[in-house]
Amino acid sequence: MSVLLILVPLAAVLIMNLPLHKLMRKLAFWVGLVLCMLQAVLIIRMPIGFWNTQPDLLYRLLLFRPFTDNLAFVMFLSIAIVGFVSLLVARYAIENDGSKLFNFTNLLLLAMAGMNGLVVSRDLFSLYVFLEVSAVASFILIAFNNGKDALEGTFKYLVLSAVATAMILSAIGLLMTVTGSVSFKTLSSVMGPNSGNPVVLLAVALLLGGLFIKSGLVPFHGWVPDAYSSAPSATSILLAGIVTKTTGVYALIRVVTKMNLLTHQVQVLVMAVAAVSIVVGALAALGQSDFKRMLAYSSISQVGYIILGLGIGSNLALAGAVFHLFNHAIFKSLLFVNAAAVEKQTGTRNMDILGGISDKMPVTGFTSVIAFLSTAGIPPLSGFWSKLIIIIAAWKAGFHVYALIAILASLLTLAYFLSMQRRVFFGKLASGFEDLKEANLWILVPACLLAAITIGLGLCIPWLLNSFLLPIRSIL
Amino acid sequence: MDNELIVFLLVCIPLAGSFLLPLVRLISEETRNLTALLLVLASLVASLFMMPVVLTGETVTVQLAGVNLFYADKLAVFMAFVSSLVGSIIVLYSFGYISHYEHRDEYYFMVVLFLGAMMGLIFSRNLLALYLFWEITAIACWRLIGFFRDRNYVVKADKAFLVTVFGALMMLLGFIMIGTQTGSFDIGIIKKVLAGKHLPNIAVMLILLGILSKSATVPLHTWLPDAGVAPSPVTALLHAAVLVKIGVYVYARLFVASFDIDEIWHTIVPIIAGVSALVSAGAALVETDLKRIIAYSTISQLGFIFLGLAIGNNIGIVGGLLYILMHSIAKGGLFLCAGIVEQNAKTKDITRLGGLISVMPITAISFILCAFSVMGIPPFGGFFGKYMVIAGALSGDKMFIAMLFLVGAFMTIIYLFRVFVMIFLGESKLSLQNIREGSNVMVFSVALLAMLSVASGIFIKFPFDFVQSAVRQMTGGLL
Amino acid sequence: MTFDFNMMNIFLLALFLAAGVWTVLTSRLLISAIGLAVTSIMLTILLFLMKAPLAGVFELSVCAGLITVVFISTISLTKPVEKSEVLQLKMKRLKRFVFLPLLLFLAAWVLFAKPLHLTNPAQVPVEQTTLQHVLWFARRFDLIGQILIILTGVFGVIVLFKTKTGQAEKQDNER
Amino acid sequence: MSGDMSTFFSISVIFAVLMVFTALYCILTSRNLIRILIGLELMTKAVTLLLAVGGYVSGRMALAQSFIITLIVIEVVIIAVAAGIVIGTYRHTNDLDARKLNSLKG
Repeated sequence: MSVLLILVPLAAVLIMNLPLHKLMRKLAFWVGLVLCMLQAVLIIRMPIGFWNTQPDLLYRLLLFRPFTDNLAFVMFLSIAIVGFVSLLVARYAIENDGSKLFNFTNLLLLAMAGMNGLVVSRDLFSLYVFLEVSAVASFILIAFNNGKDALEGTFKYLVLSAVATAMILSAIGLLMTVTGSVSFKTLSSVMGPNSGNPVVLLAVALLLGGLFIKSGLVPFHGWVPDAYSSAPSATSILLAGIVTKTTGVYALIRVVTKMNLLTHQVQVLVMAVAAVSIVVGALAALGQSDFKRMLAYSSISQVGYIILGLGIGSNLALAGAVFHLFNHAIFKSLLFVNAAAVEKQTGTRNMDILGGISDKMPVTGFTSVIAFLSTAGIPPLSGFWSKLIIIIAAWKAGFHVYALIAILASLLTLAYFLSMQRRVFFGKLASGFEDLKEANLWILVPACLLAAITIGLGLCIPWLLNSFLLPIRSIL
Repeated sequence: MDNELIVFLLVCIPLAGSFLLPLVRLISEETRNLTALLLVLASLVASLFMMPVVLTGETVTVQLAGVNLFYADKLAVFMAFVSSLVGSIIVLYSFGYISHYEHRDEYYFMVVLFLGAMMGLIFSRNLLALYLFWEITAIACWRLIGFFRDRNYVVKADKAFLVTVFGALMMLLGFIMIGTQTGSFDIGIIKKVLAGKHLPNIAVMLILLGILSKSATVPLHTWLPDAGVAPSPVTALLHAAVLVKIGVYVYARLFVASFDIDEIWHTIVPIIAGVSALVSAGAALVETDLKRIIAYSTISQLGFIFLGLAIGNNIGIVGGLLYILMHSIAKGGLFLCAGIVEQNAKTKDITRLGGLISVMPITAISFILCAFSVMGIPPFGGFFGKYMVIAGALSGDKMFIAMLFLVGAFMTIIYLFRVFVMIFLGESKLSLQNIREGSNVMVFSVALLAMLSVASGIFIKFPFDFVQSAVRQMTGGLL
Repeated sequence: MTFDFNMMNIFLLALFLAAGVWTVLTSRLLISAIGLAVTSIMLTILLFLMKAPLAGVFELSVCAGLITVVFISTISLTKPVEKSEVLQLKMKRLKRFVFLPLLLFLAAWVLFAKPLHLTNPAQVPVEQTTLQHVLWFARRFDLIGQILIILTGVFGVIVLFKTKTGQAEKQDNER
Repeated sequence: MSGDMSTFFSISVIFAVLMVFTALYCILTSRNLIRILIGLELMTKAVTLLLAVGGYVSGRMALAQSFIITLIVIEVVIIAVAAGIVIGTYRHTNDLDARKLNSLKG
């Protein structure tokens, strides 16, 4: 049934654009919200068997049997949650001009359909196709307001993304030469005997390189801060929370685990890139004065943790990586929601001007504390557990230096977030903000929702770990 | 009620209740204050309930989701009693002190959360749970130091947070080492797996880094004097009298009661403690800021506690534990007196104060009583603690270290007398007209602590017996 | 026969590359766009030779046709470069030619450092299906993706080409 | 599959790689945004060639053709969106110089 997650948004977009009635355009926002909620609720409520069965009619129509495992569940759920939040923030931040909100909703649904498709794809080429769908949708969403900075950020993203996809496609071409197929199944069985083949090596290098660019890891991270910070608030949430994670990180996890790519050299490469990302992202974040830019660098650093978990490759590490992926979607979205509220209410993102606004915006201030503590890995919030799992896994697998780096980088994370708190929320109220008001419900509801998820997950971890997270690898 | 439930509630009532406080505020200010006090008192009462239970030698383990989460023995109950006692008095005192400032909701929220986390930490049987509560105390501490929102204070709060988190992360790494080596984070299981072997030295070192940073021992002590000058003496008290005991307690729990460590640590830790005691006593001698002096004095006295616990024989451990109790009460009294002085005289520079005994006699007398206890003058409570510690060092044939601490004790006497003389006796440079005694609640709490200091010395038998049986249980290896 | 095929191919590949290099080196944008079209045509012929006629037709009509149109209209919508500027650009570009041989050398080195030939090429059985079958039955999932991306493209054009110059200028003035 | 196929493959890959480097050169040194897009197009051409060769050598031409067709569709959409972005930038700055696109830094 998981193919419905692609078809329903597609159908919704098509129906909404039929020239039926003016009302359709007004309803679009609510349709989008309901679809996001439906996805989240169904994913939580329905068992895995439900998603893997497919009515005969649907199969005859599609000739495609998507597969769904725990990892895909995590992704569907984060896509739904982040999409939901992003829509609410769009309602808040985009001026209430009917056609703009309508376009935003449509593009968001298309991006969601693209990401859902990416999650269920069974072969490398479908992966590429849906990767492009979500990427193109996100280009347009970044450039949504046609602002100068946004266009510039989009262009950089577009160029680097095009280079990345070119690399992925070349890898597909080369792998096809060797194996004649692009499905993960064939590729996984062929990788072993051919691992010394220079063509295969080149293909693997290109594939990893392309996905590194897409994930925004450090040597290839140039586009991340520009795109994140220049995008409209609602898009930043979508982009940082889920688009980069799906198109880059999820694809990387899927490709590496499905194709059994994790040879010793690949492992060394992946872990080195991850460690560098963790440290460089955190250090760069320390020096920022733009709120969103700092969050973008923080994102790079956190993606490093996920990739580190992937690189270690043990069951525990993968569980940690996937959990961190989900957590990151939650707390980074929450931080961007807060950034959106601050930007809209105060009119600036410059942290040097702001100060002490948590007195005037208590909910935003409180939720941002929750989010940053979770990011920095302070218990009992959910971010702590995922980092802990990754670090324990690193230590168990004998990567003591990496474990040390990961732990000490938490301190750096804490340092830049403390500086952010000091400059924006904590401290004395800066002059000029005496009449500041708390943002309205459109933004407080998602903020509280995300904060509740972060706290709740952190408290429920003993139950979650054995029943859900650890089986991830067994299905992969 | 069964004992598991009592222990569980002991931790969870303040921990969960703290989140309700901002909501209770909607009813009225007084309701919130009383609720906060009740939440902390609940812990105190529960730990009193537990006392007869553990005195019979029974231990209680609480399971949650298949994990041994909490564990209560004599040591834990003793610690819980001390912290919740001091904590209750702090909350009572806050009614008077904090009522003129903003962010009162956050204040009560954080104080109760802190005490709840402290209880959780004391009863943790799982290393990860221990780390979890450890960090919650750090969060609460961070918000409390930055309570006044001045840029300076917030920077100091950030500094304290970073230093303690650095230590905690190192400690976590040590826990992970132990956890991966033995396959569990449960203290009991680890102990079984280790079966009398030493912990790896690197793990001990990493955990010690955490403990030293939390207990503000040289060289990781710098955050404590800064936190001490930060706004409210109440928060400062919280840090000096309760927070720093966390490190000491974890040392006792892990390295005395549960695991064996290499013999060499029984020399290294006392030396660190001795250096810490002397250096900070020297700093206390030259400082002129009232609260900084008391903060440095805290660092110095913590050295005594560490010495007692680390010296490696029962006499020392009994002394260390006794001194935890005595120091909490007496140092609490000193800080609260400092708070009264600061709030009414509007300065904490001791060179500008003087002659206050004529306007605030009760505070002055309470101050000197508590100071006697810290100095270790018989028959005050502190004397027995210090005496046992040094006796422990002597019986362990550590003559040199014992001498070091005797010097430290002597310096304590000097700087505390200096403070007393400069504040309460002599001529004032301020006009004494406008300075009055603190509010009734505040003076009452101070007097209560002073009385407790005296009483704990006179009725030394009760805490002594309890501590002695606790030590027998710890070293007997019950867990 | 095979010899001829290979020679033909190599010749065409060389032309393909030459067209690409010309596209990059020419200083006028319009010619550059036409160069791109020529490159596309070369690729089309290559595709025909490799027995991929449908793909070739697509390449010819869409890439050589449609995309060139898009480029040319974009170029004409934006400012034409003036003569003097062209000259200046040419001089600057000449300086940067230093890198090109270096890059080419690097590329050649990468390629010949480890000869890229297939070690065990007889592994895969040749498939016997037609394009229609593959496109419509095996890859229907990709078709959904195509529908999605075309829809996205439509919205992109709606959003990006909306001529709200007034609004855009207003935003600029605010900066 | 014969040895000829193998040579053909090697030669094609060499040309494709050379093409990619040409395109990269174009992207790296160009100051004009449109020229950067042309560079991207050239890169896509090289990739198309690789896909075709992959299908040809492995005897899966039908599969490769369907890939190429999908690729071309995606390519057009991306170029259209990119053109929109370029024109939008031009509306703001009256210029297409990539070096002037530096308001985002840090």
